[in-house]
Amino acid sequence: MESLYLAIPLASLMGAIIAGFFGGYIGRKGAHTATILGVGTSFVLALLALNHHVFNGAEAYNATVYTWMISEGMRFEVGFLIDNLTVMMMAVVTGVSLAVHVYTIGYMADDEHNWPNDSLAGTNSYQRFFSYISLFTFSMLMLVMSNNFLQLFFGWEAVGLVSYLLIGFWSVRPTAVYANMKAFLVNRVGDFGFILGIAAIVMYTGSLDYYEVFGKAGGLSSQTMSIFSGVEWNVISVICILLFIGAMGKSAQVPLHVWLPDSMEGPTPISALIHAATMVTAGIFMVSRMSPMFEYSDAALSFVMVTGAITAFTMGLIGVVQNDIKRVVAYSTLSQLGYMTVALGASAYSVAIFHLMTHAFFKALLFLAAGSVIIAMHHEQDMRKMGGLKKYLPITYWTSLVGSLALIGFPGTSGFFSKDSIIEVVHHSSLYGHELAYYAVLGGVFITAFYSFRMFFMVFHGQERMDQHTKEHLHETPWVVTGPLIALAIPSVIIGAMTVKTMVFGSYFGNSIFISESHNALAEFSHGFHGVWGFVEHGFKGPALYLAALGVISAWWMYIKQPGSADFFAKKFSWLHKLLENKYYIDDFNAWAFGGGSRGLGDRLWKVGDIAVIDGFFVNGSARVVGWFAGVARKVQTGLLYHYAFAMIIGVLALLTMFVIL
Amino acid sequence: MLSVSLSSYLTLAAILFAISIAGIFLNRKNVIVLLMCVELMLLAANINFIAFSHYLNDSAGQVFVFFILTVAAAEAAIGLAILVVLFRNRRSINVDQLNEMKG
Amino acid sequence: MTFIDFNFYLFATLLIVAALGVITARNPVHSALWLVLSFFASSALWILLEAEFLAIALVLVYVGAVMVLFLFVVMMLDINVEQMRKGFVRYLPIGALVALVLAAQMIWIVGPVGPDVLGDESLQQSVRHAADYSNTKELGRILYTEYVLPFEIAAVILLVAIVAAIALTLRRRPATKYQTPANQVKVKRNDRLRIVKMDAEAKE
Amino acid sequence: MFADWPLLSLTVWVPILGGIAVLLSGDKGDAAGVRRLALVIAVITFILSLGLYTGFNTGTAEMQFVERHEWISAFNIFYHFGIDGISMPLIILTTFTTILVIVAAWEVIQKKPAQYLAAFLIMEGLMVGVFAALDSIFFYVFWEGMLVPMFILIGVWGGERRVYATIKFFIYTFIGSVFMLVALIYMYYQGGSFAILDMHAMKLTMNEQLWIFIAFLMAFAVKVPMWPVHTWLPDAHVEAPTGGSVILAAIMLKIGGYGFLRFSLPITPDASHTLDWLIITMSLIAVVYIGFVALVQKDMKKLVAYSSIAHMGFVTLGLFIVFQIWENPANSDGSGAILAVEGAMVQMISHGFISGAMFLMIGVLYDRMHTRNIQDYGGVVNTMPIFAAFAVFFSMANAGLPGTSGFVGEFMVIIASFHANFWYAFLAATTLILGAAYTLWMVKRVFYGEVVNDGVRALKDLNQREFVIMFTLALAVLAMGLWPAPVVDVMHATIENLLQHIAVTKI
Amino acid sequence: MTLEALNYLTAWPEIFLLTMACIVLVVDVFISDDKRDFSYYLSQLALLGTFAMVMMVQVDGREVAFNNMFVQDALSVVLKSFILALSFAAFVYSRDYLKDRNIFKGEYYVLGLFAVLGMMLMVSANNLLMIYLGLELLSLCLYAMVAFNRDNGNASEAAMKYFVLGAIASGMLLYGMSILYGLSGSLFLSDITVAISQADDSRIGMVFALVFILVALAFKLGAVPFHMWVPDVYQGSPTAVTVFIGTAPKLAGFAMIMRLLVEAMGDLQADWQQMLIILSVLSMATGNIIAIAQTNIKRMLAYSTISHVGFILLGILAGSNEAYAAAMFYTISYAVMSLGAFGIIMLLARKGFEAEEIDDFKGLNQRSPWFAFLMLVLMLSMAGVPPTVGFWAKLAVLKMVVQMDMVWLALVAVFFSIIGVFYYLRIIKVMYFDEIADNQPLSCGRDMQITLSSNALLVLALGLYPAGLMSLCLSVFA
Repeated sequence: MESLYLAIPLASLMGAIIAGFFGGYIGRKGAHTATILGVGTSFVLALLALNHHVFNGAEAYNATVYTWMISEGMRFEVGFLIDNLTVMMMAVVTGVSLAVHVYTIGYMADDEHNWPNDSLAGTNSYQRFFSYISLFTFSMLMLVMSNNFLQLFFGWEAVGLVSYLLIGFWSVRPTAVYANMKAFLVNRVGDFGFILGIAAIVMYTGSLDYYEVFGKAGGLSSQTMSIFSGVEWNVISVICILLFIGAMGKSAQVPLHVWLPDSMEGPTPISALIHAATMVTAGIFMVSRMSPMFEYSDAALSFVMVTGAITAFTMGLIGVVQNDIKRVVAYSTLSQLGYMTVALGASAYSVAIFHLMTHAFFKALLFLAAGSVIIAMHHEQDMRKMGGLKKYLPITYWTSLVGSLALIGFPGTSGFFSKDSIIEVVHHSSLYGHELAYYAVLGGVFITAFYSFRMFFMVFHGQERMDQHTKEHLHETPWVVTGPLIALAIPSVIIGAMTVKTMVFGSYFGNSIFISESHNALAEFSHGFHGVWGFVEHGFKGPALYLAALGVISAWWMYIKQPGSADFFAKKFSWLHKLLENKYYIDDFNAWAFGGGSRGLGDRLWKVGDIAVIDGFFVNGSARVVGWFAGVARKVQTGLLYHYAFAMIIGVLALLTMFVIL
Repeated sequence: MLSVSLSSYLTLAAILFAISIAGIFLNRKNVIVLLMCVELMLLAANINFIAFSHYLNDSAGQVFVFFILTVAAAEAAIGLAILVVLFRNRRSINVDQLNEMKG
Repeated sequence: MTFIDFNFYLFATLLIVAALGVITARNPVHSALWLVLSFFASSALWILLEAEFLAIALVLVYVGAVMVLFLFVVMMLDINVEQMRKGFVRYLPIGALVALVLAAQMIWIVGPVGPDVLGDESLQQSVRHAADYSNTKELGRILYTEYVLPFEIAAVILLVAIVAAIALTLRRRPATKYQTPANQVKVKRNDRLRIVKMDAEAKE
Repeated sequence: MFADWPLLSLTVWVPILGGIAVLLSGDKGDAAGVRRLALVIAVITFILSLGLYTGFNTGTAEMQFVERHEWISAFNIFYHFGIDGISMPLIILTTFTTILVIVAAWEVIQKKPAQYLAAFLIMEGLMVGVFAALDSIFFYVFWEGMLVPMFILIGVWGGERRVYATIKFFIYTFIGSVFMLVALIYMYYQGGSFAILDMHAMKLTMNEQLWIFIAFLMAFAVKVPMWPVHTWLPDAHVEAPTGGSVILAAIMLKIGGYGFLRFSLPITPDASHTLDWLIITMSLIAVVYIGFVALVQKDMKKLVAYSSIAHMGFVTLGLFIVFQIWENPANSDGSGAILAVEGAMVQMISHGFISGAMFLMIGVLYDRMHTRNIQDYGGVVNTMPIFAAFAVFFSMANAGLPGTSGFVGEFMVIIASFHANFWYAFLAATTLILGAAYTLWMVKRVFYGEVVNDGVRALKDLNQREFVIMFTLALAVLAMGLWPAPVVDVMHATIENLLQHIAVTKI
Repeated sequence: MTLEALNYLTAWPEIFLLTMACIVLVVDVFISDDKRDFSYYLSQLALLGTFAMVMMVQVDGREVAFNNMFVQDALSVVLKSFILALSFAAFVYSRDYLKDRNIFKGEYYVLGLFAVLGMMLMVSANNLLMIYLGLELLSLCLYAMVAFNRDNGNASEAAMKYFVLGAIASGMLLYGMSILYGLSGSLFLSDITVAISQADDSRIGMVFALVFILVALAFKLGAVPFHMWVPDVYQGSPTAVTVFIGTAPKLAGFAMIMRLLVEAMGDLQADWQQMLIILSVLSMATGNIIAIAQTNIKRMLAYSTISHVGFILLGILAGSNEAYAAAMFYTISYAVMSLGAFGIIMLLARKGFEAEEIDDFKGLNQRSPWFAFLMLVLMLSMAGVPPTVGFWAKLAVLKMVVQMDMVWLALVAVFFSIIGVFYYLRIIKVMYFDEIADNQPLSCGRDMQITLSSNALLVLALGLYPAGLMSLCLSVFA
């Protein structure tokens, strides 16, 4: 199996290399063939691995690929840890990636229009794009397959890099290049915490290997460290919170969420691949992977849960006022990531992963559907200029509907199972902050339903608000676009029902996830589980379903029945509307405080510190003093004989006085 | 008054030396007077030598003075030659104006 | 006070006065003359110290040759006497102060007060030579034996002085016309005289 | 085949004599021939230096390839070469970089190419000498001698304010080093030998150590450069020709770090211990303060120069944090010290590649546009896509992206500094953000966006020569990032030995 | 007394030189201006011959001659050979210079040869009188040489200043010598040594004498505050004379210090050490600082000389045999460097153009890379940058200072040498970085090119392998 595991990421990497370095030679066809072959291979092999572990019940595989370096007896390695958690992630990553690859063929077909005429950067952009997404797949695989923190960090940053490249793919667009830098920097803030977390792990366990570290995690929970003098912190809490800060960056939790909406500047396949299905889930995955550590720290879990809750609720609210189709989906993603995080906080790692998986399908579906709409609309993304697209884009319409229903948790869809599980689990949690989380996720349900169907109605129903030219050219998108839509629609509906039993309540994750006895929310929830059908039934008893229905109806009322009412409410609650439209002013604050602040500080330090004080005062100043002194001292040399003689006499006198008289 | 001894001569020489020093400093106009002051200074040294020579009963001091006189004569010759050259170039031997080069 | 003491104080005073005259005289010619006086005074003092040869030499060489040279140059160069004293008064205080401090320090060391640097017995007593002692002979003896090398060098120094003085001051002016006696002597009649025969003018 | 050769001498003298040969072949004749000659010499030197690697025994901390001859017996000064795991990688870095620099100058330098190339070759030899010398005065000779070619390089082939910059460079470094000289002499009289290894073994009182340490600090801190004696670096870099900047950043700065390792720590361990707070503070200021300063630079070279200062802050941090690592009560087993020092070393080598690459990149642009102002650029990716790809790669490396060499050292030092104090690691780790911020912001302004002016529009992408340089460096950066073990392995024994040595007080 | 008793053979080189000088003097009178080269060659021959003879002198320890007036020892042999070599080079450099200015006259060489003789006598002096005479012989020649360009006002001004101040200095020297003579009862250095070692009451008198003698020594070397003549003389003299004054006489001055301070007054070391510290620090400070403000390169080099003298004094004041060797090493290497530097100035000068301003060096690298390189080496050497001999000189001296536990003094020294670096760098800057200002091609004879090149390369070669010269210096004091 070892070479098979190795082949999974390398197949993608090969594709990336071929398309990237030789894109010019092999042409578009060659590039997409190569990458799709590569990712396809990865996918197939990942499925084999899935089969091997899940169905054949193989032992977890933990081995080193190569030793990166050894220092101070500590091994820095690259290695794989393959267990049920991993294989599932691998399958999801490669699967979604494969779909996106195929979809990209259509989406990027006329990419040259996105570039200025004479731009050389546009010449092989198609191939480059394929290279990037394959590279991304590779990075993500390295991340999830890692058996140690070093490699985790590698993958962690590598996906950040590729995300940077992809968001800024259309590098001539100022917004895109702003967004990609922002994305990278915000991610770096997260990584900042992450690397400190790793450093703490190294210090307290002397190892980077997961198993070794996990083995010592219990011991760490009794140790304390002092960060601010006098205040003792629990080591494991510090480590977990630091690691989670990394997750906040990648998984876009408040306040490090700001990059995700902007990342929609990238081509849509990217939004689907990275910012819905894979990269953003890295944080979720990581926390799940680290469950043996998080479980020892209630403080960290509370922190996780509260962060998730805030994200889920507040980000959903912003989605309500967005008009850009992709941004709505993006905020929805943020909100859903919040849900997953809440689940993590409630120690329901399996639920989080479960939601991650279902979300991967339906969110990819929604993104691709949005992309399909965008293609059809000739890259128009403003929903206010759409409407009534149902009759032009039937396949997109139906698949979108499926996706939206899954998102809001329509009973029976995959979203339903995962989301309801989260709500239930939070309900059972007893951690500090669980009440807040519970109400946040419940409120989130209504909001989700509202903005999802607001989008749905605005796009597919109601008046046709597009211009004449666009309307004449409207038609369904080609099969490479719709194919993946359909392909994703099916699991969006059924995968939840299929897997909920094993993943959430079963022992699917086995040893890969560890839940402490004291965190029994999931266990309690499991007691009430009586099969899939019972779960659906149970759904009707909870408030969530009704909240969702209410949301859909509100959206219908406001955007179909009474199209003017939205504006009315916007005016009525203008402060709220404004707050939401400005995304709570967080971007503005960041731009002012961090962007402007650091530039201002840098400027001040440079001009005052370097130029004025160090250079001006000390360096040039002392040079000037010496020069001035030289100018003065040379005046002593008057050129007059009697002064010269006088100097000599004074010299004699001084020496006499000093050595003879005194 | 004290009776004359070696230190009387030495004191005299010292006074002479100091006077010549003052002369060098005070004379701001004429280079020739500077040369004369130098002669005075040499005279002071000569007095010392001869006084010591006498009190030591050793002729070496006198020999030294002999050579000093010789050298001083040569020195005067060269000094005056330079003075003449200087005067030809500058039309002046004013010490005050001898400051083309300075700083 | 012995005769010698009296003479010492007399000539010492004279010497100091003359020295002061040198540095204060308004006219360089006067300075030179004051200098001559101081040489005379010290020459007298040297005789008191039984350095007769040098005393004579001082007068002969210095007064006779060097000072004449000085005077010669002073007079050759046309010097504006009016300006001579400028600045003298202004700098007198500081000059006098420095000189006084210097003199005080020097006298403190070598003079009768202060540390006894001449403590050596042998230096306390003036040694008088016998009447037939010839200072000149004695000097001559060691000068040509013991001090032969310095003597040679002194000769070289004088040579250098000659060479230098000539090199610096001797100039051949291209515009000047010289007589060359040798040529003058060599001249034959034919070189200078041409006899031209002319016909007598026709009479009218 | 190299086993019996005096490899170190050859590595020092081949380039120096070669440089003289290049110089003598003159600027009047055939420029192409001169360039070829210089390249051949550089390559031969590189091959010779590879012999140092292949023949190196990683298992020992002893000096290897030792050559010791009487030189100035009156002063007890020896012609004494030898290398260990600290100096060997730096030597290879030097010889490697010189090749690149010579290639980079190929048709760019039209003004007196022979003098230019000769200066580099001579400098190469001198720098190798610095790393290889085991007699402190011998070391000093190389150390100072190195300034001269650099002084000339900046002054002759530099930019507008070259005179100010180069004199500042020279005097700054000179000030630092003369005090070191006095310290060396002092130690000679205490220990009777100028040999560095003898100095290591010498007993010194605390007071002596403090003074010696300060003298060394002045020399090495200027060279590194540490805040607040760093201001010569931006000026020197900005004005230097590309090759000069590359050598300056890639190698000369390392000499400061090397000096700390070779002199300060082992000779004055107790003073290093007592004053480590000072160095650590200065290093952290370098990381944070300079990070901010770099952010606002308008000149690309200045920006990279400042980023070099920040990166070198990691080196000094790593070197001097060991004492606090050992003493941190929370770090009971005292681990992390080796990691810190090795991290510093790795950071030095990696920075050699990356900063070299960054300066070469700027050189590529400068050769075409004759400006280094960021605002004169924009949308370069549209006209130079291949170049832009390299640029983004090296920028990422500069920002410490895992998988590039830039990551390794930073990672090690951050982890190690956590062993000393959380806040050290915290401040050091800000480079993750600041480093990315200033580098990427520059990339954004220079490379991305629409073509902003006709100058950019007329740009031609990399030619073959430039491509080869960039590619080689990229390979090196990547290789070291993906597999740093070969670099780290050679220094284990030496650094462990060093740390054992400095753990023992000398008083 | 017989001739043999004088042991005059020991002084063969001096006798030969004197003879040759007289021959040149006479021959020169009888040749016409266009054959003046003959005097030049004859003078050089004299120097070479003397050099060869000095080399042939077999010194086993110490040999005295002329009734103990004259001593030939290792110190004298080494210093004499360097004095001769330096003078030889100075003569080579000056020929074209003098010709261009129509002062190519035999007197220059005659005076030069006599000056060399004076120096050799100073070096070999074993008696206060000999020191005085040697010094005067040297000084008188130099006074005349400074004024040699008779039509130059600055030259005669410089000569006048030099003369007056020099006369004051020798007056002081004589005063000091007279006291010393009186207190020790003899003019012989060895007797004085004994007298001082036995002095008790009169010790303070000896120190009193020491002050006056030291002033004269300091004057001769140009140590602050007795340095005032140096800049004016260096600037005002024809460069051909500056190069002469700036080199060999330093060695003679060093010898004078060795003879007087070390040999004769070694027991007063505690006193003169303190005095020298003051002079040395003042010299280094004044020299280096004022040099920065100069625009005339000769004047700048004059101040640089003053600062170097500070360093030489550092070596002497350290007061051990090794330290004297270091000081001697410094003096010799300084003389060699300074010889080269003035040589380059003369190389640049031509008819009607003095190349005295620093700006005249602009763009020298473009005009002549080779000579620019040589000047670079010389300037670096003066600045004390390895691998040039200047560095080893500084190192040697600093070592000694540190050895006698005066680290602070070493720090002061290096501090001022940092300031010094600045103005040497300025020359390099002007040569290499500035645009060419004066486009005239450089022209000079092959002999000068070769001598100048080997002069500068010697600085470099000694920098690479100083051991030989160093052990030579050490052997002198061993």
